[in-house]
Amino acid sequence: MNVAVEMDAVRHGELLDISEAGPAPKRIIAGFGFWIFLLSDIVMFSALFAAYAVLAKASAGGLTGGQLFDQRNVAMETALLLLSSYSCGMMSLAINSQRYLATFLGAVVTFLLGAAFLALELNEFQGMIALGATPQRSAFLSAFFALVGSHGLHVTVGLAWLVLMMVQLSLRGFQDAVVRRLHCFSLFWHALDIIWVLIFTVVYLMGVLP
Amino acid sequence: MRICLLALSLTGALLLGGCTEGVLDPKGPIAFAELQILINATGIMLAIVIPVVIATLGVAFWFRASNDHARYRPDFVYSGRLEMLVWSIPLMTILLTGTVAWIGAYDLDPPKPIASSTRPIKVQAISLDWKWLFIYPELGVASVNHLTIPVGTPVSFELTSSGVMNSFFVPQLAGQIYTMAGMVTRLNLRADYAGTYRGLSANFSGDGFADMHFNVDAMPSERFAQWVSSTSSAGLVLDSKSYADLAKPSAAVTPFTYHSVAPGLFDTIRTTSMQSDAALCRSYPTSMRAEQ
Amino acid sequence: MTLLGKLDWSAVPFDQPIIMGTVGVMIVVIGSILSWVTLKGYVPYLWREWITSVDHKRIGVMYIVLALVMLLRGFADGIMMRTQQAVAVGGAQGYLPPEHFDQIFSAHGTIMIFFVAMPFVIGLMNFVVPLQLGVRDVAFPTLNSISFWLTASGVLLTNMSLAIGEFAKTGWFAYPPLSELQFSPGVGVDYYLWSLQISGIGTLLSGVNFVTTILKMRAPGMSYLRMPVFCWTALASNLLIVAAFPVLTALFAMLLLDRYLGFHFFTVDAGGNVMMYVNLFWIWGHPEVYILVLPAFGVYSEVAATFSGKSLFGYRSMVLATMAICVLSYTVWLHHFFTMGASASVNAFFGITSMIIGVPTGVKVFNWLFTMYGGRIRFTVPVLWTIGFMVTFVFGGLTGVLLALPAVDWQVHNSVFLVAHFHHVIIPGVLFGAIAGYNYWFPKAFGFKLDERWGKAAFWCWFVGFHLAFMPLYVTGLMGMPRRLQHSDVLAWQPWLLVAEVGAIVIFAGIICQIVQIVVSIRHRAQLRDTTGDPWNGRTLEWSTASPPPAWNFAVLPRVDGLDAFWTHKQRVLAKQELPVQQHAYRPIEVPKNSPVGFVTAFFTVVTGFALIWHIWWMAGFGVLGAAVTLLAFMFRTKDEVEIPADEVALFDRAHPVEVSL
Amino acid sequence: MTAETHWDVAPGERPTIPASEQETSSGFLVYTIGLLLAVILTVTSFWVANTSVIWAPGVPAGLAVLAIAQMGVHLVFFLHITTGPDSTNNVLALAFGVLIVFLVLAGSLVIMANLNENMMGHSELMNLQMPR
Repeated sequence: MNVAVEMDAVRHGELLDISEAGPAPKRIIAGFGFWIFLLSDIVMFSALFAAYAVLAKASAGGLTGGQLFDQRNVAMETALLLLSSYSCGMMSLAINSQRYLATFLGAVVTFLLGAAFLALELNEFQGMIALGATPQRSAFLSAFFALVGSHGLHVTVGLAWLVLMMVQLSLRGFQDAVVRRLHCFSLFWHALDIIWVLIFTVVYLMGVLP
Repeated sequence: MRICLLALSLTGALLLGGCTEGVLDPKGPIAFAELQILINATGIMLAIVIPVVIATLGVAFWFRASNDHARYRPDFVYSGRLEMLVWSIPLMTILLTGTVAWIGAYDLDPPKPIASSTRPIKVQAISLDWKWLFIYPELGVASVNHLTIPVGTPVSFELTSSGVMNSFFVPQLAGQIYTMAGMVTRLNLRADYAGTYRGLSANFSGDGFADMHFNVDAMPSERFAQWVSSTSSAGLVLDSKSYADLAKPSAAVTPFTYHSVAPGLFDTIRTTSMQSDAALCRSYPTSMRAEQ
Repeated sequence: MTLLGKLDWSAVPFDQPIIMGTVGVMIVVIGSILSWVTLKGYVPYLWREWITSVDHKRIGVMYIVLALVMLLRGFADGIMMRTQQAVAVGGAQGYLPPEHFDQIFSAHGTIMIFFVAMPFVIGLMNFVVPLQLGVRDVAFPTLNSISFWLTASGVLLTNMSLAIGEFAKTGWFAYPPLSELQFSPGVGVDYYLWSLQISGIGTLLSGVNFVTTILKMRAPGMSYLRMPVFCWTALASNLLIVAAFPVLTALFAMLLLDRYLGFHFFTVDAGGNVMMYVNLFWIWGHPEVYILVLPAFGVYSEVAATFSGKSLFGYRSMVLATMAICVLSYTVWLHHFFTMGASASVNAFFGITSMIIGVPTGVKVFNWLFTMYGGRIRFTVPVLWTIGFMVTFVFGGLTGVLLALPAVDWQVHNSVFLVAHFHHVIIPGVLFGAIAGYNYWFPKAFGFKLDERWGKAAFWCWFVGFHLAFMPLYVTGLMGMPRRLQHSDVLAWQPWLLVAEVGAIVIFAGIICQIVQIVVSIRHRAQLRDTTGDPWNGRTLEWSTASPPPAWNFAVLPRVDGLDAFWTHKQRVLAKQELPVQQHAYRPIEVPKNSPVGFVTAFFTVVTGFALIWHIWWMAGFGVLGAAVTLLAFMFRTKDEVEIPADEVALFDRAHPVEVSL
Repeated sequence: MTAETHWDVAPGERPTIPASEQETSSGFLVYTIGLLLAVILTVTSFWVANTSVIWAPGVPAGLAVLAIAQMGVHLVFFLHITTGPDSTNNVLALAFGVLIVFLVLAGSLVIMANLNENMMGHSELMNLQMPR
């Protein structure tokens, strides 16, 4: 004889341990998923860092880091990115309390600072290329442009994303999906700052040590 | 059934090993030690693996659902003692083989010179597309696709590549080592018996790879001295110009020799390969399809 | 001319009868399938129910179909290689010239790893994990669809290389400098790099998706130590995907920069470092082995427990072993290049870490053994594959420990001994597991079982064929035969190679049996029908819903209060000998809405990849723009979910009671 | 499924959930402290790299420590990763990521240094032996 079985349903309102509480709300799932994605992105950067560290001395008779890097420029880039991280934090606070104007202000400041960073970086690249220090010149320069360039690429993507989010925000307001994406954006932006800390330490500061 | 198969292939291997070349028929101390380690480790592992296989088949057979004599014990899902056992058996095995790995890695390290009363003979090996060049820097001769060495004398190799990565391998004498452009790897071996052994590239290097093998002639010292003198008396000269000719891709090259070698050629080859594509300046045959 | 970059009619190998024949057959087969589908009017159905589906079960099934199709392609490559090596001995050159043979072994390795093993295990995880966790879908359903279609794009590009241009002639790991522009000026390496880059991104996203799903979405009450072992292995596997695939992405990006923009990462000149490629490749490559094998271990655990009628022996030990393998697998990669000249201390260190992985693996074998001990084993097809795996895999492990000994590795590295070893672990370890899982979960996916007789025949063919095909390679490997040899002059190898050839033919018989099995099963589906939803007397939650499960998986999320949730629940019902009285209060369920975004993005990705391979820059720009617009449109979509009304849920649920025999 | 069962935060969220007004001011404080600390650490990094006060071989170590400290500051003050029980998963994921990054970097550097050292040609070996 066959008997139908049904699993017990959830009894609502039970206090459970966190690991037994059932599926997490969408906000947490999205944030955590993006967190995992960021970690994978950081692992990708670690491969680029490893390549840079291994090839840092392989300048093949071309210009070396000590000859190319301008610390004042790097300090300015660092300051811009750090401040943009701060303004991004201000923006998240504004989002949490759902203040339109403050959110937009934060976004604009973040965008401008990020764009200024990018401009400085491109200017630096251009100067290097003008000196003949192209990525085709040596393995060291290949690794440098790939590493710093992919950080720059991430910043560019971040800026485009920010613009997109402002469009969505003005069209949709503080909808759940929009807030989730803004939240992921701020995670992304702060993570880029962390990678930059490593870049200026490993590439620009350690790279010029004798 | 599968044990039968394995046993069959193993005995087959051993039978054949008696009469064929290869890892199973070592002719020098390094290859001999490596084979011993292989056999010992296999023995250690088989002592665990065979009982496990028998137990698996036995348990599966006895506890088949149709066997009424087997006791059904659905609650047998944990036993601390057994857990201890299942963790410690592999741990012990690995402890043993791990020690062997450690000692073997040091003792048989390819760059490690072989202790011997005779002075080692130096050979510089260069992998080209798709042939081998062997330079005897102290003797001033060189040969292509053929290696001649004296029996009982350690041979100390320096190896590099003209471009693509290859692997220098004489299974009956010693394990293999990669050859890479711009880099120098080192390998030591000794042949204890006269004979002709097969050498080859083990790492795939392009269309002509299948023909990148060569014979190693291990001969008594007197005959080796004879070979050196006859080689150095006639033949071609190996300098940077004739090297450039040799370096052009070609496959299945018949062995030949050079009676004199430009000094420092090996280092030149190693360093020029690092400089630029222009220095290499090689017309590379692309695939037949790409050419059309 | 410049409008089409490097592409012109000479890219099609009209002069190669073998390739043109294959391409012809492929065109006929694909063409007839497409026209049959169109004529029968199935296109809207396929579009609605499969192509745009974001249902994890549908996506899982599509992954597995993809893997099975590519298994045929990969196997064809394999048997061609075996035949070539068996005949091209002595002076003979065989029937495959080097430039064709080189493509075949590169394609064989690439396809088997990336497009058979990966989609197969990812497909199983897709289908099973949310069901076992007792939830309604994965964390990001649309992303899941994108992942699948990106993998399919990679597959498509690889197969296009057959007809247009060529595939890599560098082996499946494409070591530079051979894979650099200087030595491989053709498009083969570009096909390799772009198809793997695209499918690799798909895999990475799928890894992110599953880690999130398993860590953040489980049925109420399912704490970590109540998760089925398959979910644990899936977690470990996906953590490794997240940790390893970015390295591959970065590595291929570097090689692409070298090839396209003249960078010098791995070139011989200008300071490039070839060894860095080898190093980074295996940082990805070794975890990859465990990405594949861990889910298969999970399948074996489920099968062993279910068909022995017992819980898994030493569950906590198994979990510990799984996670230990997950971390350890990231510390052993140097054993792939003991022969590159690292010093003794480094070689010894990595030799020992490699062996240490043998410990948790050994523990698993013992635990499966003790799971069967005291059980009531039903010898179904999945069990045969499991036992076949256990008795074969231990020998593969044995040769693995041999290869972890640097002193032995120097003698057998790059030889067919190595080839025999990794087939010895990957075929029983991964493929047997995947096929066991396919037989085990098939009734859940389609509501009818697979034919047992043909399944058993397939198993025996595979099992015997595998040993015939690979044991001889150990022998020839020890006789000094290197891998990837287009022809050889050593006559002593030939008898063994002929035996291996026979083995490959027996495996082919096994594949035929599997094709017959599926055809016969579909024809006899009425007799094989399973109406209970629980055909095997299962233990985990996937068996507690109907077969095939509805889009929402569970009408009401199950409440878990222990390991083997469904089994304990059934025991309780049986003990009480009473019919369930509980009536659910059904609620409307929101399920993710279908979305063409995955398919459309993948279409543009293929366009981009193809354009980049052939240097057709305008087309690449068009492809990137298309993909970007698609994703943008998706971002502005207003409605992500559709609501299934409570009535419909209740209706389905009452019509499909899960039953248990008293 | 009710609110109190979920002691779980998404990465980047503030772990505690006080009233929103309070949160803004305390959040502002947290970000500002973070910014200050980051500025101090950055300035120190640049100073360490350029000063002659510090024993030269110790400089890279000093820079590395400062970088790690600054990454910690970013994680705690900007990304709000804390050790609280509510963000266990986030921290564990981060720890796994850090482990992998460490293995990739340290492993590659050790292996590549070892290989390069073993495979230098004659000329470079001689250069090393000659007094500089």
